[in-house]
Amino acid sequence: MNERKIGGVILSVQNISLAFGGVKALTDISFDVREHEVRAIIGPNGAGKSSMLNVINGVYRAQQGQITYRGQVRKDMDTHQAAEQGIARTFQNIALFKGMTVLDNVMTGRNLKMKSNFLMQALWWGPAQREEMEQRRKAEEIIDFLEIQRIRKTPVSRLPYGLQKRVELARALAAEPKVLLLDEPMAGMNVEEKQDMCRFILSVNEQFGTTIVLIEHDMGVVMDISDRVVVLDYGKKIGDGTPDEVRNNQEVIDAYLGIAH
Amino acid sequence: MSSLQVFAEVLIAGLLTGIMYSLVALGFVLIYKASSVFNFAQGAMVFFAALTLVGIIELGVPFWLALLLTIGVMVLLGMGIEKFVLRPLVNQHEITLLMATIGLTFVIEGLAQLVWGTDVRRIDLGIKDIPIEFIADNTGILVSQLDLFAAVVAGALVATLAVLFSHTKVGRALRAVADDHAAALSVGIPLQRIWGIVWGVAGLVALVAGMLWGARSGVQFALVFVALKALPVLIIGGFTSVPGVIVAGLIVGASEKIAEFYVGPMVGGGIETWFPYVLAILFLLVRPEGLYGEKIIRRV
Amino acid sequence: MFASRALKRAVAALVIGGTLAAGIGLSKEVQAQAAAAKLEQYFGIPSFRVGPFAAAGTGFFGGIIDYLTYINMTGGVNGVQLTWQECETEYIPARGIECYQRLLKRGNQQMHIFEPLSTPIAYGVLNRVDDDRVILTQYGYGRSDAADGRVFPWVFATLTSYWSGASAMINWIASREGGVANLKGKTITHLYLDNAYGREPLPVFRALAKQMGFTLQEVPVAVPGIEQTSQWLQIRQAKPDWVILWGFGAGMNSTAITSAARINFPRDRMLGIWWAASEEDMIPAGDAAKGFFGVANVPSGRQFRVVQEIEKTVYGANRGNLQDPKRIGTIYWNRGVTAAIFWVEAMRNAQARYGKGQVMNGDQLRWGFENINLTAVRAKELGIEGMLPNFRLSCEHHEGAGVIKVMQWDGTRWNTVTPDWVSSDRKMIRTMVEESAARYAAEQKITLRDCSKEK
Amino acid sequence: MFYREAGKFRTSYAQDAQIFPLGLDKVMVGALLVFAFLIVPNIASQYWLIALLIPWLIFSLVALGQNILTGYAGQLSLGSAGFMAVGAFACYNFLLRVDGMPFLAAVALSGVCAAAVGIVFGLPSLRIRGLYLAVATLASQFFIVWVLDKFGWFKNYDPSGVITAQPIVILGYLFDSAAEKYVLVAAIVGVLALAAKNMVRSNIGRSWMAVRDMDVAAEVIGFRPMPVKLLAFAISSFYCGVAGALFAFAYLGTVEPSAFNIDMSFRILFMIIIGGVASILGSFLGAAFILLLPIFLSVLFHTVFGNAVDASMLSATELIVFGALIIFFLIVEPHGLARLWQVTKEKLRLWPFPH
Repeated sequence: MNERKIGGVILSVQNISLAFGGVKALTDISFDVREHEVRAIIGPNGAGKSSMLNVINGVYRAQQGQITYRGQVRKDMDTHQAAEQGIARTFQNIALFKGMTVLDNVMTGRNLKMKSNFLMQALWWGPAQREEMEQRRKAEEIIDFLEIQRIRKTPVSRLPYGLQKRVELARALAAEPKVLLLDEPMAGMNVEEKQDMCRFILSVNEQFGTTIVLIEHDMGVVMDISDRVVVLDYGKKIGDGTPDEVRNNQEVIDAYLGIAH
Repeated sequence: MSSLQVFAEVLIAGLLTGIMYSLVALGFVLIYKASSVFNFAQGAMVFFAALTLVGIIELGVPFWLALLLTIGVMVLLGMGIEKFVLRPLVNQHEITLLMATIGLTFVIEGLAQLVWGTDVRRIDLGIKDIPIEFIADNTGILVSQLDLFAAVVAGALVATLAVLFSHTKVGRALRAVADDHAAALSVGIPLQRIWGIVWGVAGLVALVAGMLWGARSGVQFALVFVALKALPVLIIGGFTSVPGVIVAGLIVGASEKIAEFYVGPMVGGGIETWFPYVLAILFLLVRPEGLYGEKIIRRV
Repeated sequence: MFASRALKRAVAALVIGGTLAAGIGLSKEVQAQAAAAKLEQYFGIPSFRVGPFAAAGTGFFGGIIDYLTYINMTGGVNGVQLTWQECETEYIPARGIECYQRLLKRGNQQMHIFEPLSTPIAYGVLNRVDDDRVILTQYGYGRSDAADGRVFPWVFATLTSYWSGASAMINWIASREGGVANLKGKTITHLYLDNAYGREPLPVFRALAKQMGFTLQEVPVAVPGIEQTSQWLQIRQAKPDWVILWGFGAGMNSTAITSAARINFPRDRMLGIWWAASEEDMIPAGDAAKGFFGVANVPSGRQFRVVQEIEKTVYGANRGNLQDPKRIGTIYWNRGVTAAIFWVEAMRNAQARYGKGQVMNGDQLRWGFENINLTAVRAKELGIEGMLPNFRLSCEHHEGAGVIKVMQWDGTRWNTVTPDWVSSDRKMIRTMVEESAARYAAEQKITLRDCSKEK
Repeated sequence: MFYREAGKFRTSYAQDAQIFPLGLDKVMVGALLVFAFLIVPNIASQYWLIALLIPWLIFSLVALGQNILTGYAGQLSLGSAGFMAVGAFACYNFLLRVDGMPFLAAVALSGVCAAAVGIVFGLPSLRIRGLYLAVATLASQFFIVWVLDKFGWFKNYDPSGVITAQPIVILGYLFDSAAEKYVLVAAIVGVLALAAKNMVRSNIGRSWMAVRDMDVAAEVIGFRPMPVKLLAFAISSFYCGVAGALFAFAYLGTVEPSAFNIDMSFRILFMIIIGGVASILGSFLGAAFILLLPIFLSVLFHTVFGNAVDASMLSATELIVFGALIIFFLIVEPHGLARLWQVTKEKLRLWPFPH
């Protein structure tokens, strides 16, 4: 495997504030993500972690602040732009396409690479067919990589939780993202599943050099695999730095031990 | 007649008609609220109820007794439907349940015509469908006795239902069921008994609607079409809200009459068919969940 | 659990398979039986006995079947027995066409006359009857311009067509007002079901309004017409002298009458087309219907000899088709009886020319139809005096007398108020018919039938 | 025993993506085509062609359209009959007003017209979901029929307010007999069914299903809900439009706008639910069930009880049995007839060794 080196800042959020009605989800959050690194966002429940990801790829629109992605400064992201610019993600509670097979789910990850129009597809026209097969090959690479060949043709709704999580990862990877947002990829998994998932995340990061931003509860995992960690609590940033720095940060300790604010 | 009087008359007529729509829509709401089934057969139930009532009366049974008997029949029908059609389909997709009620429509329509034949009958509630002199003399506006009566009945019905649902054990249980089936079950609410009751009540509502519509335009197959009139009311009012249905009925009734009366003649008339639906669309674009429907919050 | 599901599936498969197999198989078998039969004239009867118009269907087709039975019980047509097959259309075009095709052949027997009592279904078969050589009788409905036998050789309007009806209605109203002159300045409302049927008479009404100088208010009612509040508010504003009700189905018609009562519009200022003038249309409206005028192409009542004989012979022998014998002599039933009378009459004519006691084919029956000549004498023989007007059909003229009677509802029954038939403006209507038919022929590239070559 | 995947290895993704992977399937499909296009037209009676096969094919086509929209793209719609009406009247007017307009071109164009109308009435779907959308789409149903009914131009000012389909002529050949019309309809339906199959196994099909199953995720992965939904409406309406044109030209002949009534729209929806949502085959099975079963019931009942039982009671009983059968099948297989078929096929692959 190629020796990965952390590059410059690829994504940074500045003074992001987000509120639903009166409820403040995020207040004045700023942090950056460097190319090729594994960046973790941690924090107690309701700290606003998922909201943060949703702001990054445009599912939510922040009221204040700005997002700089690959040098481009934006008031807020547009979901589709995000996808086109190479931001992919998985969801906290699995958001697979239940009615479709594993293969089709992964294939959807390739949709932005498909150029043929619906008429050509309807006629199964040469180019359209060749394109379909081309993308199918790419999809199969990912499937092999994540070791889910066996279940290729299975409808995802029939899969166990752990596998579904993996399929969702596959779908995200199929888009060949620059930045991969993982929302609690290991939630509700047993130890073996977690180990597999860690392995996959790391090798994605190493082999494809994909920048990874992940939310995780399991401190052990976070500290093991991430290069830098942001800590959120009640929608505010209370810590940012290497795992060790964060581990020794008093505020963080308080937050996790639940000292009253 | 001054243009103001004319408008008042159109408006009142519209509002009163609207109540008649609400009455039909009410049946849909009860069932949808409890079991999230869109009961396509509601129209057929209205037809069946009215036909059964007059049928029994024709056998020489006094009105009140016939009424009681019919109530019994409708409640049984409702509970029977729940037991034999919907229970085996519990937890199926919404659209499957819808289809089941469509099958039901054929069965009920067939049954009604098999048992009572296809002769057109009339039902006499003792209230004439003619203007009330008092109002006519003083305001020059014509208001039908029957319409007023219907409005009162509908109002009373809704009020009673509201009270029942808010102050009785069954009612609380129903609201729990409406909120979350699983949760309701987990706290030991007899889901299926509740559904049975709701279908029974829906049958009752169908009977009332059938009587009032029947008194207006005869007891006959065309009664199944009144269901169509209830649909725009439903989407505006929201499939799950009893008060919503009443308000929406008023909105639809009034607006469609005003539209037909003032705009219709300019475009060749007959716009009543689609106007309520267009209105509903415009309305939904502003409030996708309807007037009183629960707000849909979609998180990821 | 799974086993049981599988089992259920198997059952399901069986059920449907069985239905289909049995369906086909049995129909074949029965056809075979029928084929064996001798000297029978076969008729197809596409009835509708369920759905919104069931009341009309049961009455009308009941009448047809009762008359056919009556003929059979009285020796048939020169010894030829009549036989028939029924088929439920539910008034749905697709079902109607299926019935047409199903009834077309039974064993070696052919259907030569088709009477669906439904404009949509008639349209559905209009383009087929030429090839199948089937007579489409359109008994009081359908395309008015089909009266031109040169363009529509296989379509008849043996009763008054809509256009003639419309013209006759205005004539009657004029007579009530004391002469056409008095129509000037009057307002007549055309309250119609908002579809092709309701719009059919508009050309006539508009022409007459221009010609006679009355104002025509056109008020459409949305299908199915069980809600007419706003329409009647409009009528109340216009204060018309007459309201012509052009509705179909007891739902719309009774609603129109009750709605009239709601605004105190006098019912004896309303005149309903024959589809809005049956007992079934009045009953639901109760007292509100008292005084309502209705057009009859065939009047109601049991006073006609043929009706009494059917009651005696057929129902006496308990072979009647009506579930409720009380409906004998009602509008729809009487209309059905007369419809069948024309079938039989055409058969007699055809047999007279092509061979007594023979089974007639389509062309022969059509000749029979085109040579129907209902004289006073003939009417007396048939026991239908006053039930049908005197008229004759021909190759060019496929429409009946184009006359109507007017009845008034007294709360329980219809009473004819015009002892004589009210006539329509034949010349004007015929011109319109021929214009319209010509346009149709041009559009469809139909070469006109040359009637001078036939006799 | 013979219906096996075992031993048939696929060496390319193209092979794997075939519609009929198994050799036996191919043979059967081939046989089916021969049967449908060579044998049926020659042996089938007028009755079978005109009364059963042609309407069945046409409604299968509409059901396909409905299934694309409702089954695959998840947009519950009740406007299909309306779009059929657009197709029928468009086709009539193209042939009437454009000299030398080829029939097939007219049919295609009428599909395009329907598609355009479909897009307009699809707009609410961008904001409205589920039953609410279904009821909202009724607006299109009523509005379209109203417009066609109201303005004489669409009917070339026919006094009876109907259109009469012009004769079908393709390359100078007149499609007049039932058999000819059947072949024409079957060909068009066949082609469009294949096209539908291709679409649902391509990216566009996945985009529909993605939006249906989890629209937010679909957006995040790069699908744009708006074009995806509107395209579904357009294509679905195109199918309805073409079917409408065939309905008028190859089946009814003379049509009034109100022939495309709400009842028809409902029946079309019934077809895909009973046949199988999101299934091409299901569209055909469903059409057969809703359209043909009542006919078979009535044939059956009339032949069994004939004149013994009062006809009115017979008709009513047919209704009851039909409704009961619908319920019965839903209870047995809530996912429609197509699933029944699929299950039997899977069984067949294992047969005779179920485990």
